[in-house]
Amino acid sequence: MKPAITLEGISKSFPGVRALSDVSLALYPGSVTALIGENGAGKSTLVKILTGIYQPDAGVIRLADVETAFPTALAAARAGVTAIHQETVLFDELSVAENIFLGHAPRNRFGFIDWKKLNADAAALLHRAGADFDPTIRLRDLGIAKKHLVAIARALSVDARVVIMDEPTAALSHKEIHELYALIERLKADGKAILFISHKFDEIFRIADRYTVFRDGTMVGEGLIVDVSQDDLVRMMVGRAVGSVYPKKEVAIGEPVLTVSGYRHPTEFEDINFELRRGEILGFYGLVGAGRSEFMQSLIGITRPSAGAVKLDGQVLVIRSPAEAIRAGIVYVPEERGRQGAIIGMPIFQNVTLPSLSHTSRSGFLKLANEFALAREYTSRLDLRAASLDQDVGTLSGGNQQKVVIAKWLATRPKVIILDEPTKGIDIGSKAAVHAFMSELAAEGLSVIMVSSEIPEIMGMSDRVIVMREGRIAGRFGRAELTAEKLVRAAAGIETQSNGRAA
Amino acid sequence: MKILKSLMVTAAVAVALMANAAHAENKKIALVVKALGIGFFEAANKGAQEAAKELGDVEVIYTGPTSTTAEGQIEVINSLIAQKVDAIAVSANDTDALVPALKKAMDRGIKVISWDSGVAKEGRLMHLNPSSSPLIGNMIIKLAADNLPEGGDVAVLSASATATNQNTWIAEMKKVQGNYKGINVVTTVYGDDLADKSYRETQGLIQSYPNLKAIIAPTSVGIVAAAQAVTDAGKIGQINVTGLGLPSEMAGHVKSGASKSFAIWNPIDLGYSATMIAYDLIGGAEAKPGAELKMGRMGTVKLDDNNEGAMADPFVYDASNVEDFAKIF
Amino acid sequence: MTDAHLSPRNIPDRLQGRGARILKSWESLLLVVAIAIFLGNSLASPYFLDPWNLSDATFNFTEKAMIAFAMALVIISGEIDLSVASIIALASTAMGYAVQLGVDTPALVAIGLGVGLICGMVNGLLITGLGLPSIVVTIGTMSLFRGLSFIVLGDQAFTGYPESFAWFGQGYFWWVFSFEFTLFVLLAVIYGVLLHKTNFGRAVYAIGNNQTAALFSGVRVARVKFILFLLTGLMAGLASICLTSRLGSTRPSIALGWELEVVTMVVLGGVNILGGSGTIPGVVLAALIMGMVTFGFGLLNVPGIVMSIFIGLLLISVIALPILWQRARRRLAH
Amino acid sequence: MMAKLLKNREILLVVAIVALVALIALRFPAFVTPASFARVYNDTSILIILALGQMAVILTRCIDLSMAANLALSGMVAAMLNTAFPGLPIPLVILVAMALGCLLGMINGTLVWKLNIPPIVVTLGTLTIYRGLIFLLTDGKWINAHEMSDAFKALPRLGLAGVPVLSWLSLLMIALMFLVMSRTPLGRAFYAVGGNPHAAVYTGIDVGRTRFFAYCLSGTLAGLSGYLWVSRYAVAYVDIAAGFELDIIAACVIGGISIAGGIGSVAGAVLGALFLGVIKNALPVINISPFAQMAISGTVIIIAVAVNARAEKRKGRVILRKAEAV
Repeated sequence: MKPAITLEGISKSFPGVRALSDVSLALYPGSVTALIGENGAGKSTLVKILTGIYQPDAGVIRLADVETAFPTALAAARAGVTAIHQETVLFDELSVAENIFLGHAPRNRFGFIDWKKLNADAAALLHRAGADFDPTIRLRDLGIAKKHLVAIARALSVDARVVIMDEPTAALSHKEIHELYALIERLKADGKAILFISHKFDEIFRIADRYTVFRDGTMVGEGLIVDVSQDDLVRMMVGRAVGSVYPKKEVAIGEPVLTVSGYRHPTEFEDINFELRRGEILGFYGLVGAGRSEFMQSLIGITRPSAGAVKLDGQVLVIRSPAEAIRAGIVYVPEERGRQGAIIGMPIFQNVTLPSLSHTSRSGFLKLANEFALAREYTSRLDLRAASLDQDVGTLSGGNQQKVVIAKWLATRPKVIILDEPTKGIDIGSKAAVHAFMSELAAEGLSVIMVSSEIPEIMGMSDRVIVMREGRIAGRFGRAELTAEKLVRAAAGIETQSNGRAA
Repeated sequence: MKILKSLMVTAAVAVALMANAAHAENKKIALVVKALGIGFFEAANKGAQEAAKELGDVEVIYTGPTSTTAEGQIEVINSLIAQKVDAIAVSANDTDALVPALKKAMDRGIKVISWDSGVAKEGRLMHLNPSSSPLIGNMIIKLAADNLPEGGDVAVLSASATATNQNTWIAEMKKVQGNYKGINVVTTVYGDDLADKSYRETQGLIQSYPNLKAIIAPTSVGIVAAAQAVTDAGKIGQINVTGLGLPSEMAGHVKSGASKSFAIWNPIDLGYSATMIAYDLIGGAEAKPGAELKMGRMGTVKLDDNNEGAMADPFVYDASNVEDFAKIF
Repeated sequence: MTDAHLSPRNIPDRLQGRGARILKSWESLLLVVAIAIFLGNSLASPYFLDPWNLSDATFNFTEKAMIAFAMALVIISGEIDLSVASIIALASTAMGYAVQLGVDTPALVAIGLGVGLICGMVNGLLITGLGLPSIVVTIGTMSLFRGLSFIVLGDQAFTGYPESFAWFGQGYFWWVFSFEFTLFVLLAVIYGVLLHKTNFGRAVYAIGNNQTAALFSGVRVARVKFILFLLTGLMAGLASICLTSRLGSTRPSIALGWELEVVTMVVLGGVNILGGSGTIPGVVLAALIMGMVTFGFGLLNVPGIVMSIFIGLLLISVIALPILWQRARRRLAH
Repeated sequence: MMAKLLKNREILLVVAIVALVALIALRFPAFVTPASFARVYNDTSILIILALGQMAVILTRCIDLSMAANLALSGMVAAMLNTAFPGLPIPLVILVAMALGCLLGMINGTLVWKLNIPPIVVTLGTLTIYRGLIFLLTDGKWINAHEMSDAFKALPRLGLAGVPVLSWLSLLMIALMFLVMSRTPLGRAFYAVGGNPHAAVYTGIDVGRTRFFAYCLSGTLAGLSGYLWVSRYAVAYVDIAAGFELDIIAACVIGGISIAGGIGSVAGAVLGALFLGVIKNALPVINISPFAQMAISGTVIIIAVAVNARAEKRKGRVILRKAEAV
């Protein structure tokens, strides 16, 4: 079989960084190729080269044996290479149809956009993607899952030969992921070549036909999925065998530290009751959009609950802002690192000390020496890799940024730490460091709430698990009785439960 | 460091280009106007230069802000003080706001007079009115009344509400209003000496007062804009625009009939006289009530109790003579 | 992105020494520009190097600079306040009104500062309370505040300020050092310490770089921003006292167009208009540069508008030149 | 139904304008005549044209503070051209003004596109530079009515079917802009670039170049307005339309164009400008002191922002099923 597209000897450098060196890749029609690699391995750079956003420094792109180049994103799209990105890269203010056809709208004979044809074509494409809704409505009125379908319809609109899916399931629920699998099968049947990027091995083994592994900007292995095991792939990715991934220590669980009762919000959650004990790691599992983050954010005063009470160490607390939560000893490490966590543009040490300034300063005046000391203490405990403490956080890799973000909140010496998807989007090495540290914290008597959508992480790290569904608590499980099937049943609701396999 | 070097060079060259050698032995008289570029003041500058030539040892610095603000004039005056000019003759944008700066000038030995638009008494040695205010006040309403034998509604379009001279003239006009039977002054609006604003204000007048017969605009900017607005509204013949204007700017409107007549004093003479008076003061003449100061070919001016003096009577222009004067100013 | 090769557990505090950091900073570039202009002025006009003349020249920028300090903080926090000049007008109008009622100097000062604070509070409430974008809100309050002055004053002026009030704009603290210039120096120090040496200043930077993350980190974003708008209001009130005292009269058109000059001063001082970075020394230097350019050109009787071209070019070129320079260097390196 | 209608910014604005006119009519019925409306529209025409240009720029998350200065410079050059060569056909003069406006817009656009300087800084700088250039060009001298040729002054006033050419021109610009915004890829790119610049890149849209074109458009319209302004008021000098840039932005804000980019419409810009125009024209008529005008437009701007912000406010995710049903 001839490849639909091949990349040969592709190299790309940025000032100070060699992102890709001499990389080759072939994508075959009617086949799904999984692209695997740690963060920073060069996957995103490759996608950007394939879609014409970056130009390679060296190497050739062949489209069905013809050497070609993609000087612009439009050129790549015209050549039939299209991508569905990690974040939905769409336009809230434009209509569904326009989102699908932006950049290549049908024109009438005067060269003006032909709205009638545009809407009709869009409806047809949506139908193909398995979505039948009105293409004239504005995108902002759609939910996240439907937006994703629009993105897929957009990919179909360019009559693609090559479809790139960059972590397409990251924002999807269990049910939607299965719909996506069905769509991928259909695309395969249509003879499209698919490049599938994912961190989730179960997913890769479920739908991919071939694999390519990247490490540090080079290609380290490729072949057919049927020929490899999960361990092989992990070894190729990290360049070494990974032992026990979840270093959970057994810890004596102490007295209740945090008690939440009757928490409710008009639209986001209700009936949230639980208690958290000293030294405990409490997992919060649920599908994306189950209301876990929303609840956690109300706990630290970002949004206000309409009813409910919190007791910390037996004292009733009223928390109106994160500042008050931090003072009380409850900290929240948010899910969106770039938007809510790290302050890009400020040095590492200032990021770390921001919530603890009242401790490092004297009567409102900064004490830089204290700040450096505090920052050094916590960044070294988390094994941060950086050139200096006054380096801009934005120059660090995702995993190291996450370490800075966690260090920031730990430096406040909290009683309760809430970690929202603490390992999302970071490489395996950093993941292990975060997990080890979490376990160490619990052993020191800190109480941890860990919000996660990854079943292995939940099962590997939690002493107890609370499952949320549609804003309510849908199940509680102790470590002993925990199974993946129970989690999925509770998270998905019994009636929509499939075969109990973890997604 | 290359950028820095080039920046430095650029700055130095730019500054050096602006420099021109000043003759230290000459007397420096600064003619500060409300804003640069206004035809009336350009004409006054002509007169000042004429006076300088006549006197021989005088250098006239013609300057002013680019828009009619008091703050701009203060900056200009501060830099004139720093240059140690011998005299400042100013047409003020604001009666009061310039006083502190001008006082400082006088403290440093600079002779300060105001002309055209005056400053408060404590901020100057004397003030030269282009003409006596009562005469002007009477003149502008007379121009309107002469063309309205049966009387009717008349509106005033002034410059900025803060302009001293305008307010004085309008006040004087209202004093003698009773002498003109049937003339009914309905309102005063302000065009800020901006052509577009004056135009819009005139439009508002035409709208609000359907029986309006005449618009009095004692400002050279306002009278042109008002005439234009009247022309555009198709009201030529119904509304007569009059007041104070420059022949060169008004010739077309007189021809079209939008303005039957208007008045002005000669701005060239005004600039000439102000320069001459300043020179006289530098020479040691004292400005006090009753004193007579020399104005070269314009004769002398006698100061009243407020240390003010008037130059000459305004002169009326109409279709018979406007073309001839349009060539001059 | 390749930070993995760096050795762990031994991260130095800083990579560059203090000297290198200062040398590479925006402020040193500005300092060179300032010195160049100073030298250029001295060469171009014999009147420039005169203590009294230089002292007079400071009035060109001191009032604007007072506001610029507070404005710098607002802009670093990612907001902007375009209503400052109108606050000057309204505060001046209020003081003028009070003078007509026979109020004495200390009360006038209190009124000026109070009106400034109230205006700042209105801005702050609209922006932090209702969550509206500051650029539009302050375009609105810009018209509103000055509009109120126009309603009160119309074509009138308030004059007759007491003799003692004149000291703020015309008095000298010591020798050639005017009250205004002394205040400018004092405020430069206060704002420098506030921005660079306190927790509050750190919070301002954090908000400007990433408002959401700052909120999550326990920074009281709304409160800090509210205080910043109060401060600009207060500074505008202070500038109003100085300017009113210097002019000895109040018109509704007082300080017209100053908002853009203040913003220019701040941006020229190296403050990122998008928020997140900038320093007070930079703003001080920018104020001196603008003051010297105005004065130097004035001495040569160059009209003010020509100097504004110069400032406009300076504004764009000081930002554009480093970018072009870097590009040229990169091209040469290839 | 009513609630949905009220959510629509443009309809809300129409309602507000009608209410305003009704209020004025109570005190001055003569304001509500076709002739009076035509006059108000004609008087607002230039503001409308400028607001259309500003809209394009604001849609792409930029701002053009130099529009009024551009207008003044282009207008001055048109006037100088006319005085120097009175025989030059007026359409040619207009073309020169528009070309110059476009060139000045291109300078803004290039600085924003190629050097990545924040738009507010660029246009703050060029605002003073462009105005300064007029001074350098003219030494601050005015060009007055009598120096301009009659044809130069007559064009905007010329009646066509009882409506002045000025009004016709603004109607033409509205129609053209409507076509550009809704029926051309460029118009849609303005929305995309402002709505989500990051995503626009993936769509194959060059963000910088789109912004550049937005500035060209605003510059060209400013150039056209320059001629119209100068010929209508029959005067050209350094300070014409000084401070008008804020009126233009105010018109856009009132018209519901989001300063954060990506949201707004031609109808909004036109209605926003008309709203200001009605206020400006009505105040002298209903005998409210013209001094109150500034305070009123300030208040209107603040109200408009508050109303628009409410409409734009993102609601939190609806997670609870029972809440979704409500």
